[in-house]
Amino acid sequence: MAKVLLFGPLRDIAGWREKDVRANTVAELKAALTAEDAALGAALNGKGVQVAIDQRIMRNDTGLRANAEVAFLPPMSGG
Amino acid sequence: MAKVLLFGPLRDIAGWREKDVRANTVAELKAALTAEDAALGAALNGKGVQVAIDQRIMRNDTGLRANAEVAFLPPMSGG
Amino acid sequence: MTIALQDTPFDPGVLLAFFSRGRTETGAIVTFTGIARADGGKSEVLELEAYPGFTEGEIRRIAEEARVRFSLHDLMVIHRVGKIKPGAPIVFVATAAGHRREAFEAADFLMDYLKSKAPFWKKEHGPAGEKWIEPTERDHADVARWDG
Amino acid sequence: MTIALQDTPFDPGVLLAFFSRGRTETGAIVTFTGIARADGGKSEVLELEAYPGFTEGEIRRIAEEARVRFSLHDLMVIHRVGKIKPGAPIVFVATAAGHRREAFEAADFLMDYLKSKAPFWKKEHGPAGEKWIEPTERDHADVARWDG
Repeated sequence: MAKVLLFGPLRDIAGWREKDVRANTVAELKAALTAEDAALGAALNGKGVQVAIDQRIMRNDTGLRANAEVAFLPPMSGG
Repeated sequence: MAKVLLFGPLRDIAGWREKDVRANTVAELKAALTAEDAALGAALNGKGVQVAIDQRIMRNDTGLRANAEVAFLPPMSGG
Repeated sequence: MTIALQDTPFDPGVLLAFFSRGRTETGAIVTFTGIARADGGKSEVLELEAYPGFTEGEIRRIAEEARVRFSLHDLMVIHRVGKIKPGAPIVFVATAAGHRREAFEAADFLMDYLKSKAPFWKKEHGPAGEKWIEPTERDHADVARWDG
Repeated sequence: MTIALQDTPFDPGVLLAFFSRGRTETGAIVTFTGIARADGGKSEVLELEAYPGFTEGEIRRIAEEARVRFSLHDLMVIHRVGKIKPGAPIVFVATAAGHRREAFEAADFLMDYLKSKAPFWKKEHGPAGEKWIEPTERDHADVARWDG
């Protein structure tokens, strides 16, 4: 089980901010979310969306430990 | 009569800060001060010493009104 | 080094008083305060979202880079999150260095990062609804000055 | 626009609190505080002499130039004169502008002027006696950046 966090516009598209999802890799996790909500699935694969696992940006899908925190970060706007 | 003001190192050379001197032009004023104190006279003609009359820097000797304030400003150090 | 997000208003004067107190070995302190312009009452409420922990961590990483690059004695970054009223301060950066050039450049560098690349998501709430904001072209040009 | 010389210590935090209060139409405030470094107790007492009236007038002239050049909303220059203890603030500059680049550049410009060309005469009082100080090469190079 991974804890998924959405930020910025992704949160508005999904209508939620945080959700537990059963997945062993980021790819599995995205597939599960896309099955539920195709618009969210498209947005997660949108330009500039980064993935942080346990608060670290990951370029590759390294697999998820149990209870990993997976955050989808759309392009950051600065403060 | 002009009110003469000395600043920075000039004050230390002269041993005074303010003095009334009888003069109609800056040249006359410098001559009078040089007659009293040759070291001060040399310092007043030193490199970078500017003359302000009534708080305005003057490049030329314009002559002095009665009770003019004549300040000798050695190179400024900044704050 | 102080890096903090906060969801309540702050007074930049109080922060500078705190940052400068007893700092007798520093020659130069520069501060930057960014304010949400009120635009004569026409301005919209700004909402800043951060990723708690991650956002401070990323800011701390850049702050550490600035500390080394500009030989800083100390620095502080305080950033508002949540809904920010027009006219309220959004960000406060302070840098302390031996000489003024380093203090100025470090504050400038930190602000360019914070305004264009820091992990915040920014939304404007107005009468016409809500709108997510991206960095401006000028923000991108500013931050590019520090590369290479 | 506030330009003042003062012969007693000041707290930069109080000045920033004063300068920033109610400033809801300004996007950016930059401050610079210059401190007489204590150098671990080895530092000497600094004495700054000004020409009252003339010195403020010259600073005001440059401040007015900065106001126009950098489209400032407001600015403040507070400068100590007289004997200044090691560790005490010497100068405080604050600039308010619509955007951060103008606020930074104006504060930088004003400080370069104040440190190298402003009408002050500076003396160090130490155990070995007194010494008049002139601007450093770096000060001259800094101020030359703004020409042409």
